[in-house]
Amino acid sequence: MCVAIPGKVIETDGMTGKVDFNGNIVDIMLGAVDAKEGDYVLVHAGCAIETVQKDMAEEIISIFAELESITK
Amino acid sequence: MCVAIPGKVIETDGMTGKVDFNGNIVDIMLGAVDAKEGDYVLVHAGCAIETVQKDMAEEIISIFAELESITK
Amino acid sequence: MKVNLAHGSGGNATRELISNLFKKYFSNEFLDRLEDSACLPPTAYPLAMTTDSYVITPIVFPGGNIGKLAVCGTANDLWMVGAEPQYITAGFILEEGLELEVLEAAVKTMAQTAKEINVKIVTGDTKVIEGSGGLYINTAGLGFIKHRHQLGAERIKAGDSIIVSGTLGNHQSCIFAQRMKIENKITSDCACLGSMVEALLNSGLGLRIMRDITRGGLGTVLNEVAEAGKISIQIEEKLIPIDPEVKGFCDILGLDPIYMANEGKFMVIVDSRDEEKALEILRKNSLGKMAGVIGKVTETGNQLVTVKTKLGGSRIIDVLQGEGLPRIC
Amino acid sequence: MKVNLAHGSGGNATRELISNLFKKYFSNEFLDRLEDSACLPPTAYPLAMTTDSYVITPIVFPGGNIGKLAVCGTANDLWMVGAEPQYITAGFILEEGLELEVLEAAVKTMAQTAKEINVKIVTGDTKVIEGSGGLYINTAGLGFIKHRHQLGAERIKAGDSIIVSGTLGNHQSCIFAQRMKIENKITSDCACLGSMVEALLNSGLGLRIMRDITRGGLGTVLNEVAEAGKISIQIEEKLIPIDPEVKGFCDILGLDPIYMANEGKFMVIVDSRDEEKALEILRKNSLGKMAGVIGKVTETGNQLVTVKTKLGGSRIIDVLQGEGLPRIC
Amino acid sequence: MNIEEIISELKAYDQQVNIMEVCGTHTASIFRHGIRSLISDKIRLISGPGCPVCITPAEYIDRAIEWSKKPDCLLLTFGDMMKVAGTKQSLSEAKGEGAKVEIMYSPLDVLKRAKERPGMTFIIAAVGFETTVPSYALVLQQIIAGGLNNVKLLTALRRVIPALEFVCASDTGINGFIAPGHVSSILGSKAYAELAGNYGRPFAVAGFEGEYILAAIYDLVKQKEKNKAEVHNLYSSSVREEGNIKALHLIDQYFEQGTAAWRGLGDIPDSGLYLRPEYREYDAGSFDIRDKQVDASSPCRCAEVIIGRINPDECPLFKTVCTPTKAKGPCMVSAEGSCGIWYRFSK
Amino acid sequence: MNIEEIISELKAYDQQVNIMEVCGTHTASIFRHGIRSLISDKIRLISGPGCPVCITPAEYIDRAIEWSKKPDCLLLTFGDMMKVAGTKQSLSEAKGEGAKVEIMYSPLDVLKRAKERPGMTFIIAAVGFETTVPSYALVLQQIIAGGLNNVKLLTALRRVIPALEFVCASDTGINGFIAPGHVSSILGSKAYAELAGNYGRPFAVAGFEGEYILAAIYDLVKQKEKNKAEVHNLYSSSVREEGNIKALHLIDQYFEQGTAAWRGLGDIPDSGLYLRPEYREYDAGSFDIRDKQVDASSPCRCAEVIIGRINPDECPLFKTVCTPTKAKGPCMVSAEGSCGIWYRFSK
Ligand code: SF4
Ligand code: SF4
Ligand SMILES: [Mg+2]
Ligand SMILES: [Mg+2]
Ligand SMILES: [Mg+2]
Ligand SMILES: [Mg+2]
Ligand SMILES: [Mg+2]
Ligand SMILES: [Mg+2]
Ligand SMILES: [Mg+2]
Ligand SMILES: [Mg+2]
Ligand SMILES: [Mg+2]
Ligand SMILES: [Mg+2]
Repeated sequence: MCVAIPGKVIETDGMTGKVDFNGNIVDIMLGAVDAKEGDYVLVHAGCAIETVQKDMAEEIISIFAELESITK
Repeated sequence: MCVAIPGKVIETDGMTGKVDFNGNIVDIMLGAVDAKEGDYVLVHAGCAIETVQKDMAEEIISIFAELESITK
Repeated sequence: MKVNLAHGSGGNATRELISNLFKKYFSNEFLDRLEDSACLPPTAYPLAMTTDSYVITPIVFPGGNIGKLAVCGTANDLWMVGAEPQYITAGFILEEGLELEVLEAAVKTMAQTAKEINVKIVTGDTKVIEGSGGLYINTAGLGFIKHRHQLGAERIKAGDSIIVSGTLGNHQSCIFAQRMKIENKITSDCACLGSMVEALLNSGLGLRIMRDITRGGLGTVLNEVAEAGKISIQIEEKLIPIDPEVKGFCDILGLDPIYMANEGKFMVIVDSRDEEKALEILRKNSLGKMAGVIGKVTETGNQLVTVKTKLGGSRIIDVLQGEGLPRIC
Repeated sequence: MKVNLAHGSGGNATRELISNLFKKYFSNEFLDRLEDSACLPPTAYPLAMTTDSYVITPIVFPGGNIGKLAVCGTANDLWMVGAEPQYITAGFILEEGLELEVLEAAVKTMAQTAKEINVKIVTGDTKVIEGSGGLYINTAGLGFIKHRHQLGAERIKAGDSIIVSGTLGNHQSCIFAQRMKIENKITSDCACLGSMVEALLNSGLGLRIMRDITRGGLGTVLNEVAEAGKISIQIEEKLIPIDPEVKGFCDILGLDPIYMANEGKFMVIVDSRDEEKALEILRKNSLGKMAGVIGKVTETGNQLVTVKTKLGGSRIIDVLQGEGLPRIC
Repeated sequence: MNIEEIISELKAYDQQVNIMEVCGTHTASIFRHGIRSLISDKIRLISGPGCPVCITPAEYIDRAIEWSKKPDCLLLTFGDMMKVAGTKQSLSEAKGEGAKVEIMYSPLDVLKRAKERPGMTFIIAAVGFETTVPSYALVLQQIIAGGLNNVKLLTALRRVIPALEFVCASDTGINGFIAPGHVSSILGSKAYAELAGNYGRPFAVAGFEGEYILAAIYDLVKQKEKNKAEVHNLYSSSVREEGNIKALHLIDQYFEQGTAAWRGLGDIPDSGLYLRPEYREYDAGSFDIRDKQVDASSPCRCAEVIIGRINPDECPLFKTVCTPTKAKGPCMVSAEGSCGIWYRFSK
Repeated sequence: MNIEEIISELKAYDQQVNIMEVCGTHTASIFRHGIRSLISDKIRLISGPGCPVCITPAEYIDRAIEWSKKPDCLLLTFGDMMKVAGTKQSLSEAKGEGAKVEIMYSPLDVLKRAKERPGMTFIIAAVGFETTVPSYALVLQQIIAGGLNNVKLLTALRRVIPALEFVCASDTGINGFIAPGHVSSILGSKAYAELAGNYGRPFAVAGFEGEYILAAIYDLVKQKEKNKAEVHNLYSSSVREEGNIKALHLIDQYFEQGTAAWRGLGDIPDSGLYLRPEYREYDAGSFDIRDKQVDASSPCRCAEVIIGRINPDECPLFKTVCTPTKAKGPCMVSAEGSCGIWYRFSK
């Protein structure tokens, strides 16, 4: 099961760091992404697998807006 | 603590055997004594340390009888 | 000092434990006689009896410890049937190597909690087993049923309102976070529900049934109630009270708050006409600030529990399957 | 099939366990409602409450199993204060890996034993912990006190007779022999003492106090009684009933029958004028064939328990020190 | 468009469409959000081979158990693997007999422990798709950096694309795929382009919220209507076209492709990832694990469930004899397995 | 004479006599049978160095703990050793921290287990006097015969005669000795002849029933009266003059004498038994164990108790701060230790 919500990097030395999920702070491997403090990351099995480029709530709104054009 | 009562050898192969203490049968090392089935043995820490030569109750009676002469 | 097998021998070490610990903290006129059984005065009320064993790891956690759980949990089960908790028995199973200080802290909390709710711990037992410092406590409770006539699954009707007394999932999130060393500020909701329950029972409102929402979570409790009352239930996902931090915790581990254990929450079914008054009573209590109506009894006969999701979809909620343990991958 | 953590989740697996096992065997009108607490009718009698946890290894032994112990032991504690056992709660702590068949056998025996003594198991709880197949059972008992006026440490007088209901040490010898794989024919004395106790209570004899002789053995019980009654006691070694096989077992391991645990023996102090009648009542019962007077209350105040040895010497008997475990070297 | 419009259009939809969601988390999300109740019965959602536990061969479990029973060896595994049957027993059963098996929450856990207990060999049960592989690569990196010689990986790592190709080639009537969310973060949305083209099937990359899934369904339905077979990335917040280059590089640095067995499906070429020769000393014997059926006579239809030929409720054992507490197949055991998810979320 | 006459004579006795019973089982028997209540207060019974646990140095416990904490090592011990303090902790405390310590009932137990678990090294905590040594010799014989290379002995084996000589030389006012019962079965009653002659002290060899002990006391009192210093064997049913030749031979075959440390007493020459050079591979490091005091500032007077200079109740800690559940010294820990026996049998 993947962690659906992104977490915020609050501490990092490049390889590992602390990631905050709504107040839950977890030690995470950060070696597979280029994330600095303040960035949001997707996490899977204790490892950040991607930095999140934009807010998901916004993205959902924009997808709906675009769906007509995408599927045309 | 030593086992104060002697047990009766009910099975032996010379090295180990079964010894019966009033109906309690225990596996015992018999390699330090020359005991055959039917013999009584003193047991300490799972090992027979001596064959018992005569009945202890009788012995007690005879000690008392002899005490006067021994201590003379 | 650590617990060893002698503490469970029944001899001197056990007696020392009893007098230095159990008698010291639990002391009351019944326990102090230290007879084979506690001898208690007669009562005219019907009786309620319950038992639970507490095996929680860690023994001490944010918001409480095993001792608090052991008293609250058993008292809560008595309150749920409209009984007033009176007496509790305490059975301790100690693993060799348990620090006596840890035991003492638990015992002290049990005594305090019992005092707060005016319950007496009247008899106990201690056993020691091999192991590595664990502590298990069983409590059995005896209550006097003063309000039984108001409660019963058979009283539930279609249209009745389902109320929960507060946010869900706090206890289990707190415990898992401790075990998995995830930092957060979630504390267990471990609490005695008596003040809320008694206020409801004394209110004259149309109450139907109460259940504390412990292991198995809301989903399991609702299914049990649906079965017992031969009714169906529909709740709304967005009405379920949940702390954002708990929500975040559940998201990390793929846990569903609907199945998570609580130790200070209950659900009550009330006549829908009384739901506002019931909420008012609950919210007046510091433990019930987040109380809310989460759904309705929809029909009788079917025994189905469904939830309307945030997107407006509908899904069936069964009892918890499996262990309710987190998986990560 | 083996127990796993899901069986303790509170969800589906727990419910299956409850309906396939606990409800199946324990079924009665109170338990079957499966509410948070069992709701029981009122009574006019004073109440007695007790609890014990059972952690015995092996779970099954010659003469019984943990389930028989769990019912007898708790019922015996109720009888000892002159109460009639009525209701029992059952808290199961299961270690992962426990064979469900082993649990079922224990539950079945609990149900049978409870039925034999007319007691109802009215509520229960199941928890699962990590481990290697262990089983721990807590029972709490509720009894109605019908004979309390006859009993009490304050009633003991100098000259009263000390009676034990049968041979000592059988239970512990049996269990240790099993653990240490010593072959013998010793069976546990595990039994419910109700028939003997009720016969005594109904006899009109001058009873003083009863205690079941469990962990800690006779030595510990006599010291407790001496303390509670502020009396001294002298017993005679040669009067203590003991099976030759048990004697042999104790000799092997350097154990003292005076400190050994029993599960179906009690001591009762009676007016010396009634000792013969009391013995007659006990011996009429199949469990009391070997009952005997073992000594006297000698004086009040001193609280010393002494034994006259076979050689005519005298030694003081304190409560059990340490673990009561065998050593061999 | 807004969500209400999409839902009402999907609800009213009257053409037959079969959509496969590849990822177990998508399957769970579909149930949790009640997506099926929001769309037409004509739109059939089929769960694909998205659970790494379900597709791990029984022989892999056997080998893990072997390690866990060796003196001074301890096996670390994600929780889901515990109850999955090997050819003789599960890890959970082995543990009951004294085997040293512990559940890990993150492969990172092992590092501290391995340092503390140099006399103990730690075996990581390394299962997963491309999403999980970077974790193992990073752990290996740290194992090597820390000079630890008491950690090994027993791998059953699988690539998603060959599995999807297997499904496409099996022609089970799938009209479009909801591409897995996090796997796509690693691989990039481009990874599906060739499949889309070769087999004429559209792909929509989606996140896990219900809205993403509805959007993806809508997208796929529309693409089908228009006979399109494009890859649409609806999750660009987290999925780049080119994927996570750094993660891909990490995978490539430590692992290489090879034939691998999928439980019930047998060998699929290039579908496995194995430690490269230069890191073989860290391998715990992962290379020759084939798929012999646990019990050929078992009527478990996991293989058909995994490739989407049937839904779990079409298996005759589903809910009757096969339940999460008494699972007959791995799909019922795992929290991500289709059968388990279907069981938990339906009654 | 009969027992009543002996008791009445001993009860009425009005001369001061100090008798040491060397064996812990005799000490226990004296209490259990209430012997002191049957004899005159003038006859003082003093407990000697008869408990193998009490005289084992703290450093031995340390070494046993070291083994029990090594990976794949398991220490087997008689129950009494568990609570005895090493310089830092007891075996029981170590076990609480995860050390692998198990209680054995017979050294024989080890053979089956060692065969079943070849990857585990079993260390036998081999303590005891000459009575126990034949057991270890026989176990070793079988270890060698069975080709087991995963069993070792950590020995703290002691000879009784040098200890008695130490007591005699310390001149603590002992007028006669009740010789240990089972040790005498091994050594033979002749073993005490030299001591009796050299130090002018009588010995009576006795069994464990109360009657034997009364007889021995009577014998020693009478010998003292008559200024005799003979060895009288009152236990000829079980003790031969020459001892158990077969057992003595066994001991001699595997063990040799050497200096050994006695807790609280320090080194006594020739008082230890060690594995012979040809069997050293089975030794777990027993040779250089000296006696550093656990805590020099401790007011524990075990050493004086052991040599009979004081009775346990003359130690200021006895029963106040030193109890079996919170023992300050080894004599209180062991079931055979004088302090423990005095505690349990008196109030
Ligand atoms: S329901 Fe069970 S048996 Fe059927 S396919 Fe799923 S896992 Fe296999
Ligand atoms: S009483 Fe305790 S402190 Fe004193 S000598 Fe005995 S063991 Fe040592
Ligand atoms: Mg009792
Ligand atoms: Mg309960
Ligand atoms: Mg409860
Ligand atoms: Mg008890
Ligand atoms: Mg444990
Ligand atoms: Mg409840
Ligand atoms: Mg009790
Ligand atoms: Mg009891
Ligand atoms: Mg419960
Ligand atoms: Mg255990």
